[in-house]
Amino acid sequence: MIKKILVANRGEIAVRIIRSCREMGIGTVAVYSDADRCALHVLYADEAWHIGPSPSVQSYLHIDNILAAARESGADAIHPGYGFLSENPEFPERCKEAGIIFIGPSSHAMSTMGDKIKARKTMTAAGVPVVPGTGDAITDELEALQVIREIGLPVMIKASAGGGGKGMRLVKREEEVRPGLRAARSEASTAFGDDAVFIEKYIESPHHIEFQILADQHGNIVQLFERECSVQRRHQKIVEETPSPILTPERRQQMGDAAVAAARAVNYEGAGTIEFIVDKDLNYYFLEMNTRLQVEHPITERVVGVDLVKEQIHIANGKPLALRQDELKQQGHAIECRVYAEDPENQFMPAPGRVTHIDIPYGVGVRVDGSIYEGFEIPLYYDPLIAKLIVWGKDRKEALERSRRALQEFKITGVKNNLRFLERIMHTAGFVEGDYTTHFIDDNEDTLMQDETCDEHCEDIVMISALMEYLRKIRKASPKEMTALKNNWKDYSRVRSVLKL
Amino acid sequence: MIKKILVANRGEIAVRIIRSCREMGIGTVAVYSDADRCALHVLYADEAWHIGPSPSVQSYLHIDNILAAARESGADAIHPGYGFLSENPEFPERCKEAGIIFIGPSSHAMSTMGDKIKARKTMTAAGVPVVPGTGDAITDELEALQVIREIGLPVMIKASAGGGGKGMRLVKREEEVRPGLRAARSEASTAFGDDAVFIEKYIESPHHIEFQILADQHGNIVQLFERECSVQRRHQKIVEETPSPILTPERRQQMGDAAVAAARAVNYEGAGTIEFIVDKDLNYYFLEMNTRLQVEHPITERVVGVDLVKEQIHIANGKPLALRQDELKQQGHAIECRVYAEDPENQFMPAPGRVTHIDIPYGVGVRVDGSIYEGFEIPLYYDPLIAKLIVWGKDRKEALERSRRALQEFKITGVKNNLRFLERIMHTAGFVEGDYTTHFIDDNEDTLMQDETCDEHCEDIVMISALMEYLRKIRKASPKEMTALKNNWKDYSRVRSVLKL
Amino acid sequence: MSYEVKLKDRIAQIEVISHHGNKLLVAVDGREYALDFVQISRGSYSILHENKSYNVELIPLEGVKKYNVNTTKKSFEVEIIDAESKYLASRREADEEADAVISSPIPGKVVKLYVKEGDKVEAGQTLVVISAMKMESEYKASGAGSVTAVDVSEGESVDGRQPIIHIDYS
Amino acid sequence: MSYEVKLKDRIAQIEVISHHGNKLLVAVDGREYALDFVQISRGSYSILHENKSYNVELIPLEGVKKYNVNTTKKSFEVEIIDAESKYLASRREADEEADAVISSPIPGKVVKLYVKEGDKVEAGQTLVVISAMKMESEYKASGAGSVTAVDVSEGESVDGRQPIIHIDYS
Repeated sequence: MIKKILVANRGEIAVRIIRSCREMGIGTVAVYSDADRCALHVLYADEAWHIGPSPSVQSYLHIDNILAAARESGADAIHPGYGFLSENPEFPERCKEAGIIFIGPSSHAMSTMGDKIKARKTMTAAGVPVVPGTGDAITDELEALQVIREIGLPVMIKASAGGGGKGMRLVKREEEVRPGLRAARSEASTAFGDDAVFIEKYIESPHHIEFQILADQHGNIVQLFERECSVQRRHQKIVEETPSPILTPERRQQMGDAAVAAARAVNYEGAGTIEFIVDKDLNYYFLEMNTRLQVEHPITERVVGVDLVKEQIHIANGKPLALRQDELKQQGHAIECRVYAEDPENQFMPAPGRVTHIDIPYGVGVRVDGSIYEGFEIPLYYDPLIAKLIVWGKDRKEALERSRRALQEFKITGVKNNLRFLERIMHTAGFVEGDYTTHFIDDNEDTLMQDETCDEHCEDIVMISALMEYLRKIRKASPKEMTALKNNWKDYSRVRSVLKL
Repeated sequence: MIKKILVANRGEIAVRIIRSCREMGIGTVAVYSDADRCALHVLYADEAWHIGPSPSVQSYLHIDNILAAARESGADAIHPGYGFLSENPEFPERCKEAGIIFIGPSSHAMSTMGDKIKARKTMTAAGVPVVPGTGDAITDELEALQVIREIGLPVMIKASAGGGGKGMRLVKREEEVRPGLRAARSEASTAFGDDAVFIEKYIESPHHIEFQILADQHGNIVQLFERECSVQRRHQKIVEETPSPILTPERRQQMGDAAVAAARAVNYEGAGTIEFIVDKDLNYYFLEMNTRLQVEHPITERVVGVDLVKEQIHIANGKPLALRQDELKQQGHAIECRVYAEDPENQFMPAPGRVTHIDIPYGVGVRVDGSIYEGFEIPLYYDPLIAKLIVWGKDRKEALERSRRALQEFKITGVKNNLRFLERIMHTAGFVEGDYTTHFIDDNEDTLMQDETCDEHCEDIVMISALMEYLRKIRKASPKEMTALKNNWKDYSRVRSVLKL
Repeated sequence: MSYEVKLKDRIAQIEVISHHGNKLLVAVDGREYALDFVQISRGSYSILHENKSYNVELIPLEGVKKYNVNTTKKSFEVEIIDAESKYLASRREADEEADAVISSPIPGKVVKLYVKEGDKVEAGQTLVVISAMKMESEYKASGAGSVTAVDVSEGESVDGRQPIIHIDYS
Repeated sequence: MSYEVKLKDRIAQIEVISHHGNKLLVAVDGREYALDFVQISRGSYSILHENKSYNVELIPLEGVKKYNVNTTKKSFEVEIIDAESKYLASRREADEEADAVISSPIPGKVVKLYVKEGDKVEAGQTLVVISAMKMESEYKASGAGSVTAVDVSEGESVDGRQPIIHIDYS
């Protein structure tokens, strides 16, 4: 049985994992880089071990340093969280060599699912629908044209060696096929020295819906229903909810079964997520599997009533799953809002800095997972996710109303953040009606970037407050001198000198 | 439909009510006494109206002032919360006269349940079991002796006009009957000028278990299961949980039915609680009905998945209950810990004062309802309840483990409080095993008052920290002078003068 | 005594008529406000105006004259205009015509520096790349000019608004 | 330089051997501690000792020498003993023999005052009733003596530890 866990991560997920360990009576080891000496996970864990300089490659991605900390601290297991090393197939292997339990799937499951072509083939073999298209990379133009004809327009042409949008072409009309194909291949050749391409059916109004699964070491697998993750900005999820407003019970059942089949196909072990792309007619296609805990796992926890981190630990301990598929149910509705330290008014630029004040929402149906505190300096080296608001309601309407209330209470000052942007999402018609696709943010840019209103006296009161604060400070700096002052020009020189005290 | 609600209360319950109003889009009016100008409910509400000086009788109990605030603010309904005017039958009457909706039961239901003799008769007529004993006050000694013989020992003799323990006698043995009766009557006569007494069977190892009910204006009544409230100190509840660790499904059903019958007997409307006293053989007896929201209502909200304040408002709006008895279920387990500003090391004396710092627990399964913030001065005029921690787990074990974790995270500094005392309750065998009665606190005084332990270096580190803080402050006061100091005696005079700056 | 306070493009004249305990009477451009005005904690106030409850938080931006003011719904930048501000504003205007300073709005790290002191630059030319929280941003010259100073070197961390490169566009 | 620090009945000699950045080397009664010692916010420190993470919060009780120290599990009262403390401690001892001050440990309101200056009191006699948060507490004389001063009147609010009645028990 695991007695001490090293959490190879930082931020809110490290704190969240430590919480569950503490509830189970398991010792906790935090690791930290130079920039994170005062991070919450360091303060919160039983132990804290330094693993290197601030850049991730020298610390949170540095397997040797992490294993050394595990050995020296006597941790018998490592939880990778999400991001960083969580999907690196080398990490579970290295843990195994070191005799330390890796809380997650096997290296084999990770690498199979991490390779797009392998994953696609494995899923097809397991009977899980994949997006129609070429399984292998195509280097021959005629073959490519034939595939496109078979799939039917629109299609997406992607460089085989690619990434980051380079060598990608969307082709909607017949006359664009040849020029599009040639442009994509030439771009791919220039960028990656390889002109092989994939061709895939393009889904026009897609939903991004994922299923949570849990699999033990004894072949038992359950699915814990879906999460609707279509509110995205530049492929970055912002708001997630469960249940999805578009799924029918029948389709949920089919997709859940497909998710279990997908996990079984790679002998999966632990918690994992199968991502599907779903079109407006509820056709669904396997997109990828995330072989780790997801950022948005708490909405599943709330609606299904399960602590997923504890389940991960039980599985790693070799225990058989205590959950039975026919006993699992979705109770009510949950919405997660991701709070980022970023500036929505300036192209969502990341905004590190010192948090001066936080008002956190409380009360019925509200959970906050975060990693900041008053006085904390958000480092500039890592992801700008600083907190997650998870709200539950007996139905979608109540969850939405409660999210609005909670967001209104939620205030973070000192660093720019997207709280007001999230609040506007909760008021935007498409979201309110549950009628949105992955294009939601782009489609509603005008509404979402609108400025808040303030009642007729609000601006005056704001100016009065600023003046009173100014006068208070001036008075405090030197009460005697100030009361004698008569005009602004005299003020000036005296105030300056006084404030330098 | 109600558009604006005045909350005739303060503290955590006022804030909690405002939260649900806000989620429903209903305007909120706070009222406040002199001492509460900076209280959280004033900051949090849309509007705030002053209703008098700090003592409750001149403000929160002052019906005229509260109705005036309701009229002037244009509130169309009043929520009384708990305590203060919430069980005063005059208040709903006065609201009615003023044309303002009172969110709660009728004056009739309140006064029936507020009168012990009337309540007892009404319950007996409705077939709800009551504690064996005299229904009416007895003034004749022979009659009293006969009643005692019928009920059987042990019995409790209570002054009819009494309260606060005066004129109360517990009689366990035959030879104590006559002297006990005489002493009780003489004490009652001296204290209240009335020697009439009640005689009741004394329940030796009692549990205090209550049932939550909701009743609409159309005769529909549902019960939302029980709350076990046996962890009490001087009749003050400290920890509550649901489900009760001792009830069987059959007994739960019977008591739930009795609770519904009790509510029906007074044509109850709104949210209410039927309190039962339960002995070790699960015999249950009606104790009293609280005709309002209870402090501990959130554990029911969590386990049943209902927002009770919203239900109260729907009922006041004349809506039929949307909840159906056969669809209501208890999901998992919830525990509430009441956080008081009091000093457990000094006879639990109330401890008002300024809150300097708060660490509030977050994460999976944790809800906090509170009324304090950093810098808030807890006034000395009101109840010392400052926060409630409500924790949910998939079963009792997880709820208990999570409560421990949350209490460990929970820190309030600046005012004495019972957080560590609550933490010790969560580790005390009787509570851990779910085997406790209302005598729990008394029976476990030694364990509960034990001092925490600290590991071998802990005390040294504490002393080092204090010294470093001292040195930092000295240095800050005057860096130049200090560095030149060589010995303690010189320190002394200089430090003093510097610190006076 | 009357003060000038600036919010966006508006400059209001605010006069504090009386202030006893919580009771504050002020006039904003002649419109009177009787407020119940209480400090809750440092930089945070509770204000009751005609029984409406406002919570206002003030974060000093520069010294004591410029604040970021947060209300429940919205944030504002407010400046108290006194003699010093007026002088600085006029100086700033005069300076801005000829001299420009490149700075990052947020703290970050200098990834790449393309210019050094004395370099001639053209409009649109990339001068420096700053990385912050896994995102890189390029900063370009807004016109033709010459680099008069470079305050940082590659690999160095910079604060938000810290001057990085000075350019003379004249 | 070495300091005397008192926790409960223990007085420890603490020597700060070196302190550079976070790295603090100290000896407590000769036992060395190499700590990673960082201030998190005012009065709050994160301390790593042999990789164990301690969070310590300090609330000043009186001036700069006496603190309430909270760790995750337990609270302590700690005092730095310097010359002034020593002097005051010796004075306190001398005073306590003959003179006693009645005070309430918590803030409250004087409900009833049973004595006035010059009154003779007996052991166990109730002197004053203080009410705080709906609870009333009686304060009694610990022996026979006479009231030398009464600092408050009925209905008045008192702070915690504020002297209320002075009694000469000699």
